[in-house]
Amino acid sequence: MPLVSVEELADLVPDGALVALPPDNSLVPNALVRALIRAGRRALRLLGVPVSGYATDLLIGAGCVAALESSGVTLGEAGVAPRFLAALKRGTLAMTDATCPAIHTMLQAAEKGVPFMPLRGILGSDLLAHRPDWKVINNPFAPGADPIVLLPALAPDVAIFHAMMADDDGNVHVGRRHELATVAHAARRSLVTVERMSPRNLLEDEHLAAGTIAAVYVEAIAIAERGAWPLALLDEYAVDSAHLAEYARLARSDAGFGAYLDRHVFEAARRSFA
Amino acid sequence: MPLVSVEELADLVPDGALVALPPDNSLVPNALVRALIRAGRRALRLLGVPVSGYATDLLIGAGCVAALESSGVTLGEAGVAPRFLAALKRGTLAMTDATCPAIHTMLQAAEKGVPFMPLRGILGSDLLAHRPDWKVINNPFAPGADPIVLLPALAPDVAIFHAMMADDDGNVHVGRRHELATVAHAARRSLVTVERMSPRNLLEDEHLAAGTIAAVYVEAIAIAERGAWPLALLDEYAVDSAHLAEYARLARSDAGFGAYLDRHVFEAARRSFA
Amino acid sequence: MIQPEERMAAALARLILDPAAPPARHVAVGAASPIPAAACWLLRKLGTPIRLSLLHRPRGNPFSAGTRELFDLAGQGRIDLFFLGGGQIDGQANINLIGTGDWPGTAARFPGSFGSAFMYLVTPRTILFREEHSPRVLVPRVDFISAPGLSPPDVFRRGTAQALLTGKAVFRFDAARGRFTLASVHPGETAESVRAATGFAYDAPETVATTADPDPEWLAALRGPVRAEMLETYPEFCRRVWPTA
Amino acid sequence: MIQPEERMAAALARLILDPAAPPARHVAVGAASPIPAAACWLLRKLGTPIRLSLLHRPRGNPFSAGTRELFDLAGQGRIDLFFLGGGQIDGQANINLIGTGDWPGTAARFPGSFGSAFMYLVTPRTILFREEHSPRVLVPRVDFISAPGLSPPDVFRRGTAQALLTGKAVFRFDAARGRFTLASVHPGETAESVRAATGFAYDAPETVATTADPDPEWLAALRGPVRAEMLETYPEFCRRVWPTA
Repeated sequence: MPLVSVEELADLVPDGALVALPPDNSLVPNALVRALIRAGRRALRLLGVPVSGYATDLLIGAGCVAALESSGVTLGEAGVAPRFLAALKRGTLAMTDATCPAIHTMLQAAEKGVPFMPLRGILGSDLLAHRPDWKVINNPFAPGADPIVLLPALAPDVAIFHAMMADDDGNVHVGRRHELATVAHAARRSLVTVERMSPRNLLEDEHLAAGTIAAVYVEAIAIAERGAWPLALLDEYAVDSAHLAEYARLARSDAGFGAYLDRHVFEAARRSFA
Repeated sequence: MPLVSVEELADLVPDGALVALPPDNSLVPNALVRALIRAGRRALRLLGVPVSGYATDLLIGAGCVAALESSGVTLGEAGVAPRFLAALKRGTLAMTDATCPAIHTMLQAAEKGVPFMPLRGILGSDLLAHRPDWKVINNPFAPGADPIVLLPALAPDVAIFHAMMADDDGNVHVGRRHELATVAHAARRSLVTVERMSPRNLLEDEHLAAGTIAAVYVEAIAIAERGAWPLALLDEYAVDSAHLAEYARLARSDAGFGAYLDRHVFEAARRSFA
Repeated sequence: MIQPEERMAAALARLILDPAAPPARHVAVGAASPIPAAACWLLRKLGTPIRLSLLHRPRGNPFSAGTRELFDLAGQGRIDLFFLGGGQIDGQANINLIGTGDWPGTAARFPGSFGSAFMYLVTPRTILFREEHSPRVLVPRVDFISAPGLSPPDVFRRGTAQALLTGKAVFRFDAARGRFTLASVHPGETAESVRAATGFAYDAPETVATTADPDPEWLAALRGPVRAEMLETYPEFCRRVWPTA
Repeated sequence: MIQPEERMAAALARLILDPAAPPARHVAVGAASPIPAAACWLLRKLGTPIRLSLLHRPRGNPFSAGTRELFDLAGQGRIDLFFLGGGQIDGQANINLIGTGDWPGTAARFPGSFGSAFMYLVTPRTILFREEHSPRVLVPRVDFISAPGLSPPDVFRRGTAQALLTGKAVFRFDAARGRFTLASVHPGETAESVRAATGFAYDAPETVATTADPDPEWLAALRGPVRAEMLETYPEFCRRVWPTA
């Protein structure tokens, strides 16, 4: 399994790729997100699994994103996602609205290699009218009328996430965050940042194995200490709420967002490379 | 969460119940199986998840089983399952053949609360002709002819399994055996034996949480030390191959099987209660 | 001095206990819902045996497979009660979390539908909750339906809204009639002030009750053990509502 | 003295390496398949970069979600090669793991279909393997089809049998013609002895080759590092084939 730098990992995400991102509470690869911005990545299509937050807002603000599919976009207690709202207003972002379990289901279908999966609910929601890719059939197992939504399999080009550790074989440990396993299984390839390397094989340990995503799904790994910052990493470090509040404040204006990018994405990298 | 004896746990499985059992390599609750035999349970419908072995053969031989759905019945390196074959020949067992991923898929549908899920393959297999509950439709997402099998959700009345440990809240740890999580989620209730109690909450630990089945699915728990014997329990103890070979030899005849039952199911219990 | 949030939490707790509604053995509460969470913790601390699943609690929530497991449980009908809000809510209990203007929210954009399009139909009981009570939020007809309050008879649906709680009042929802009825107004409000602030038509009794304040036992529980439980998951909320505790 | 199992493992290894077949980057091997497992370990130990997933190895297999994950991977087309056996195998590469007589096997009952009904269709490449080579096993037409060798053109299918290896011979399968061709006979067998032991019709060249023995390097690998790897997963097999190692 190639161990690369975060910048090299970013180079493995092509312009225009459909990129799956975890929600803010769960293993967001912010170091890699900053590297994607520095690399000038363009026209990315982001998928929130199943919702989107800080990392998505940052990528949109930096001009990396052409389209977003998500069930919700918010900075949580820090408020609305300002760059998302600005891009939507300017018409520079193609937004596809979904509902959380539908995104999970479309990924599960891809994970399983089936062309679709059904899901209850959704009928009567205007989401359906704006999702020509979602179909309604009558449940073939019902004796009478029983409309049900079928959702198509959705295989992201790349899943990117941050994990606690990786081993030399390329297995990565995400603990209880098993919804990440689903997207890692569903995506054509996964690019992973980790806090550290594990000296032992993660799949050989019965306790760690359950929270481990196997190397078969992983294309490359980079070490990024505190790579989820300013978001939390499970038990290891907490969310930097003050930083998120500062982001929410600055990102309200184009100038403020530009200053934020300069300081926390570009200058910070120059400092660390100096 | 009620902590009960193994005999009390057996009392929670009603005659005629659809009971899901794990495969021989994974957390089979043999102490509970012996208790079911001693309790004289009748007309059970067993489901192999996805295959069946020693425990199923034992229950069939003891007259507890009216029907079996499974993708394979074998004692592994110990050979054929003699009581299964005898019951089939006598016509006392209603056998429903399946294929492993179909059983996983039917349980996944129940887990998700959807009436069906599709699966590739199976078309052209005679299994299909003997499964009127499996339907073929044309894939609604395909531009042309693309037949695909739909499998109905299957919710066992009871899932029974053996786990490494439980905590006071009723969470149980099964490590990497996540296919057990699916059947535990899919079943109406799970009855679990464990080697030991954990002094701490299993869901509070990031490492253990990933391999933990939450109490919400668990109806009752009993402690059964070496409760998977003569089968293996993950890293904790190995399969007792000599015992399985002895079972395979004795169970070839009615008399031999009777002697085995007396010795290892009835007398062993009398000894431990004495 | 009773905080408005304390009063709303107590009002929600009474709605949860309503013996006429389907049982609430397992209640799930989302990240953006501190007041519903406070209501559930209040009942737990007072001894009501409800299972409470806090979706974004970092540890100790019942889901070892992430939030997908919540939706799976709900799909099975094993989540009894859920709370939903809305950028807009209308008189037929439709909710809109998308936005206003043209799709997908050219005039105002809300955060998105989250799980609402699914949860509203598969959960036996939903309590609608929105602090802001204004004609902007409570509209005659939502611009977009994230999740419908009513469904045709052939659509699989386990339940719908039991009630709507706002910063001014409690409404009950009658699914058969597709209409809200004013149940009580919070202290400081009147039937008329609520009518003026509500954009949708609803029924009201001749004499409208006042929403009861939490009694001293409930207040003590809220300010003590409930706050202690919520501090990790909702730090901003706790600092705002109980700054000196 | 070369063991028959060693010769079959080497023959399988050569079939896996066949450059004309689809690539075998990820091979899965089941619990009941020690000879296919030996073939894969042999290639690994000799430096071929194949990913090998042993389904019933208690630890260290690549599946953190149990065997369901294997079937999911296969469903995606990410398992390149699988091995299947059969209580009966016929000339169109149909396999029967159910039984004979009336359904579900009143005359003889086999263990069951396991994953075959799925794997045979979703895997780009399957090698059929059965040690017993007799008219009882290799039949004109299987009593029941667990998994079909051929499918109509509108049925989703990624591949079918590449070859059939038995204790007597190697056959190639031509899916377009739906027919086996004898590729080689093991030492001690002849074209005639194989024909007599085979219940289905097949093609054969005028002069039939003899299955090559493993060379000293391969034999040393089988008896050394391959045996060491297999001891935990297939103890009975290792004791039988390599008793004095």
